[in-house]
Amino acid sequence: MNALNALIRRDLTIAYRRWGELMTPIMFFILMTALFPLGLSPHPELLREIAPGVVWAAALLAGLLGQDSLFRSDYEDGSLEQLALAPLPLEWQALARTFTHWLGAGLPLVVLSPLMAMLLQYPAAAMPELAFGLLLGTLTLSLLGAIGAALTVSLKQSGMLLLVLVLPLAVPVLIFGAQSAAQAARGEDPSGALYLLGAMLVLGLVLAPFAIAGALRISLES
Amino acid sequence: MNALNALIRRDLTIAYRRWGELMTPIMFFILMTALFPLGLSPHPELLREIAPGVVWAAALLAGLLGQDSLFRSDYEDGSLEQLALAPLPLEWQALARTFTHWLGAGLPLVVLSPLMAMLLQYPAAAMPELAFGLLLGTLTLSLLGAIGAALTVSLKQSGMLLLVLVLPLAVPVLIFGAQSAAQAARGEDPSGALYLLGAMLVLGLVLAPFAIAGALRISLES
Amino acid sequence: MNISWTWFHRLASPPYFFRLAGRLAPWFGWLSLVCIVAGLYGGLWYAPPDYQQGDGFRIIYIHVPSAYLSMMGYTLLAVSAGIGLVWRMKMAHAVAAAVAPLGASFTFLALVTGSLWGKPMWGAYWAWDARLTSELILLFQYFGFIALRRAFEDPRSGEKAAAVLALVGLVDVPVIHYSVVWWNSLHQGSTVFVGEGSDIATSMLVPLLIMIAGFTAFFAACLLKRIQLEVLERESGAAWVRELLEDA
Amino acid sequence: MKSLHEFLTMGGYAAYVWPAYGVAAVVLLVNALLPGLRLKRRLAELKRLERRGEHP
Amino acid sequence: MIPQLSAQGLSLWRGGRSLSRALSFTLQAGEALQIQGPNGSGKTSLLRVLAGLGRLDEGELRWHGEPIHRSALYRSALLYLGHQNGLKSHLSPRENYFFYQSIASSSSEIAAEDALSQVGLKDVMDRPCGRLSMGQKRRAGLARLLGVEAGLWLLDEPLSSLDAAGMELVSSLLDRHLKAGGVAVFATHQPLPGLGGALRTLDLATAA
Amino acid sequence: MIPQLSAQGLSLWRGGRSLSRALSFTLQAGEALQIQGPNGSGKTSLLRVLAGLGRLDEGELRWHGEPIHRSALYRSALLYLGHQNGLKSHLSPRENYFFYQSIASSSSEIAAEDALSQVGLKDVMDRPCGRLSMGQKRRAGLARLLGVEAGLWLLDEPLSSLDAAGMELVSSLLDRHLKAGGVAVFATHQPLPGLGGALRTLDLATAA
Ligand code: HEM
Ligand SMILES: Nc1ncnc2c1ncn2[C@@H]1O[C@H](COP(=O)(O)OP(=O)(O)OP(=O)(O)O)[C@@H](O)[C@H]1O
Ligand SMILES: Nc1ncnc2c1ncn2[C@@H]1O[C@H](COP(=O)(O)OP(=O)(O)OP(=O)(O)O)[C@@H](O)[C@H]1O
Ligand SMILES: [Mg+2]
Ligand SMILES: [Mg+2]
Repeated sequence: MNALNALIRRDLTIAYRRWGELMTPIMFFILMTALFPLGLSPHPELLREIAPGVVWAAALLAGLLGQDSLFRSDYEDGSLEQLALAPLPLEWQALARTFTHWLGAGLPLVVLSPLMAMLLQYPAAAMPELAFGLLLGTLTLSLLGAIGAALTVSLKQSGMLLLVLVLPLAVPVLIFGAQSAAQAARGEDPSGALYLLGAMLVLGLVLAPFAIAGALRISLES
Repeated sequence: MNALNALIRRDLTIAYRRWGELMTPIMFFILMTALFPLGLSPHPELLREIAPGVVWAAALLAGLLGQDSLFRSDYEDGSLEQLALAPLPLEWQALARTFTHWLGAGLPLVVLSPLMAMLLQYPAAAMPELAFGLLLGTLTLSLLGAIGAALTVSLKQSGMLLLVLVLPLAVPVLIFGAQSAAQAARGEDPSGALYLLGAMLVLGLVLAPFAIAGALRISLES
Repeated sequence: MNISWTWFHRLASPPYFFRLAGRLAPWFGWLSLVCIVAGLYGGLWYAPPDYQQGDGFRIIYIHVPSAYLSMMGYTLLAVSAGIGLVWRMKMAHAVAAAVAPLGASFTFLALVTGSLWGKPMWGAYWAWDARLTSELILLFQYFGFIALRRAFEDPRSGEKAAAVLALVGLVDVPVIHYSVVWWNSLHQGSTVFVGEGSDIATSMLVPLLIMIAGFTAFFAACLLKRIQLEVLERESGAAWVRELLEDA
Repeated sequence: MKSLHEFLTMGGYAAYVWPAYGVAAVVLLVNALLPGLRLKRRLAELKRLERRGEHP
Repeated sequence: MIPQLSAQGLSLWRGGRSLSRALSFTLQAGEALQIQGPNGSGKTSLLRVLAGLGRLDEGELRWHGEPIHRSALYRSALLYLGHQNGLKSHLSPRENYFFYQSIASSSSEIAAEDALSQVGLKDVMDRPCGRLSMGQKRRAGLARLLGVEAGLWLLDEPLSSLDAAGMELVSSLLDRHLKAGGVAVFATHQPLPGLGGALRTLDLATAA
Repeated sequence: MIPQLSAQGLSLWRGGRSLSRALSFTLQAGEALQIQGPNGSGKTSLLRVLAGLGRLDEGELRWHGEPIHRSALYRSALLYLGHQNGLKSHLSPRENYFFYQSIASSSSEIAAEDALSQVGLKDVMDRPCGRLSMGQKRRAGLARLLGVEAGLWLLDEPLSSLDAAGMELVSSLLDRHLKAGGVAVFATHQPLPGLGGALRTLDLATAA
């Protein structure tokens, strides 16, 4: 586990050194939410209607944004082959690093959702459900994004094809996520959609590490 | 001009060889616009109302997503310094390459927009205005994105800092773009907003090349 | 003409600028103190309540000065950064670096006071109104400038890159100012400085003008101090700094 | 001449006016004090280095 | 006795062309194998196969008699230094050294300061690797040879962009490693100055 | 007569440290300057400054008596080959060669086939550069020396990861260039085999 800690600490240090990484998700998220109201002529009730969609679009972006830099730089500077040779199984590494990336890109959305609720007139009463849904959803999206990143890291056409196949997997997450948020906003019970989100997360946690590790090995063999 | 042709042809060839990367922003655009009808099963008139904002926000983000890779690979494999030493002025190169990138990342969105707008119940009568507005807007956005890419190329930073730098500048484009689309949808005359979009594009065409070239020189010096 | 040029060059020399700033700062400081105290008295006590907004309008005496400074600040930042870029003037970069945090704080102030004002007037703390949004954007432009400067390992490259960004971002300032004209905005348009005299009572106007003067003086005082700091950071190790230390 | 009570309650707007002025006071104070302090500290630090004969 | 590393009839195909046909060699403790051959003759490919990174088309590799495929034992006995150094450009040489020590299966006792001053990076120890010079980066990569304990070294052009002193350093490190009973396979274009001991060479140009 | 390239009191600062103080040299037609020095002594930085890419803190550079700053004339007379080869990994050596010929101010008559077979890439001419071996990439980069006509060559470790034949090639190319009245500044750690002519050396270790 010492090795796992070292890996996580390394990624966090690098994220911190690239100064922007810390500030950007927050600014990005506010700007992102600002975009939609700017586009429309915003009456509060309209905003409240689209708020779920907006938040979840932002979640998708944050999940996928910067994901390709997740393994790309390691591939290019040769750290990836070193990590592949390390005794620590690649599956564990994949899980740990996806989580570290999520800490920087996904978690801020969850933490900031109250602020966003205020900006978009989203009913404060439904906040907990929204945040919880985001917690589940962003994690799943990060795992999916990591698979895509691992596939594209060596820029092989096969990987590209597969990436195009992976992206649509995000759709169900978006649908159910936005649905749960909308239901909560209308005062209905969102637990159904939330259960589905949770199921997808569990599925992702079980399967994604193997997919990621396998994809990385393929990329290295090229 | 022979040199300029060669440059454009080179970029197009590379883009074609790694077409998978081209797919990503398009996929994102489709996902994001499709999400709204799917995510919040709303009434048509609501959709019609938010359609302009959604399409424009999606186009904006999708356009900027791929931008940070515009000069990145050239910087890392050393082509950028060679290009900076070439007799062809860096300003011209910047303009040409931004345009080539737009062909891959912006144009498809313009072509796709009517389809996506249709999903959002956007009145078919107003499609030409929408597409034309997007044509002007995406070009301006590509120029802005190129400035951001040139500024951050030496930073090994994920696309996020780029977005945070560029989105504020992109907001006016978004506002007028969505305004024009909304006016067109309401059957009003959008020419005012469209003129402003055109003016911004001209401004961008005149000033951005210098900003990009300057930023690239600075990045090479660092 | 050449007189002004020599003056320009003297300004460009760090030691001269350092001493000048040190001498000027206190004056601006005291001036701002006097003006702000007077303005507070005039605004909070002397001026009568507004006929429709009641006492709520008194926020204007901090809102407008800070809002106007937020824009002036960015203009100053962009212009000095541009000078530093074109004429390779170290001092200009120092000025830009010094303005950024200051301007950001006043932008923040304009946003907070504005939204505190908005609740009673419009019934909401925040609305996605053109001016409000563009002011928010301005705050992010300040952040972007600072973030980009720090992102570079080599500070010299960082300040150049940030200068390019600042120049490009200058377009937002007119957008903010004319936003109330271009869009049908919640926010009221130019009420203070309209062409033929202003349309608000002098008893309200005079304190506002005093407050604007006070805030500006305050801005100048802080700016000079921050510039001194920046210069010291850059020039530490230079001969004149040693002399300075001997004297002090 | 209005009463102190009116002044404090701001005709019912106290909940908005006073916080606004409070925030303003904080921002101004921070801006006024911070640079001076940093300047002093930096000068002192440089002095120390100077005494030790190191030239940063 | 069984050799430490033994290769039987290795064949590699890359890009539809055969790189090496039916290579065989064995290495006993303290022996080193230098792979020679012109550019593009397959040195890197072969080393990557030995490291378990590349695709082996035919043949068999054994470590202490055990097949190496997916063998954790082999991975933990192995240190591979490729054309790339595997340094994070945002981390300092010291931090990179620490990291590789802490993920290694068995790390040496040597502290970062000592290791890095041994490889001549004493005064850039805490500068981000991205700003180091080419040779300094290489040296930072070589520091791993001190920080990690491994029985088998696989070095791909360890001398690239090193100055004379750097080359001396590498060969002395190799010498020490072999004296301690280690095994090494490496590819260089320049001869390693004064590397005595049991050095054997494999020339891919003739072997292919 | 005025020298082709003249440097007066060049001083470079990088990362707060002084790399070279008050360097001066002049090069006449047909002369080559070899920059020597240990790793991290500032060879690359100096070459980048000569190419107009790096920041020159003090001093003056003149080409045929004209200051080089932002001079299009100088840029068009210049060929710079850095640590990186400037190859697009998705394009083949042939395509990269074509590209650099077509953006050069004056390109030679040599066709891609001839140039690439001269540098020994005859049978990988149409393979994406990303798939080439380290040395093959370097050779593809060196092909530009044949494709572009430039009076001044700036080469940063042209020999890196080249085999013996490759080193021969580089020195013969340099020799030809100098014989034809060209000027060259280059940095290597290995001596260039049999490069006669007017070769002068500048040692940064002593100069600094
Ligand atoms: C978050 C909310 C607000 C923001 C961000 C904001 C921003 C600004 C800005 C940037 C200016 C300067 C415009 C210029 O100098 O061109 C301004 C001026 C002004 N604001 Fe606001 N404001 C807000 C809310 C309000 C509210 C609620 C009121 C009153 C109902 C108000 C009244 C004024 C007035 C009277 C001026 C001076 C107009 C002039 O003469 O130019 N503001 N505000
Ligand atoms: N941008 C930079 N910021 C800080 N330090 C730098 C920068 N660029 C170079 N240096 C430092 O300057 C020194 C010289 O670097 P340079 O690459 O010129 O050396 P070199 O002679 O080329 O070494 P090598 O033989 O290894 O290529 C190194 O110590 C390096 O750390
Ligand atoms: N993934 C690949 N696809 C196609 N061809 C490849 C691939 N990898 C290597 N090759 C080819 O295999 C040959 C050997 O490559 P390798 O890198 O092993 O050579 P090398 O001996 O290391 O050369 P150098 O001395 O230049 O490093 C080269 O001709 C290269 O083009
Ligand atoms: Mg090799
Ligand atoms: Mg070098």
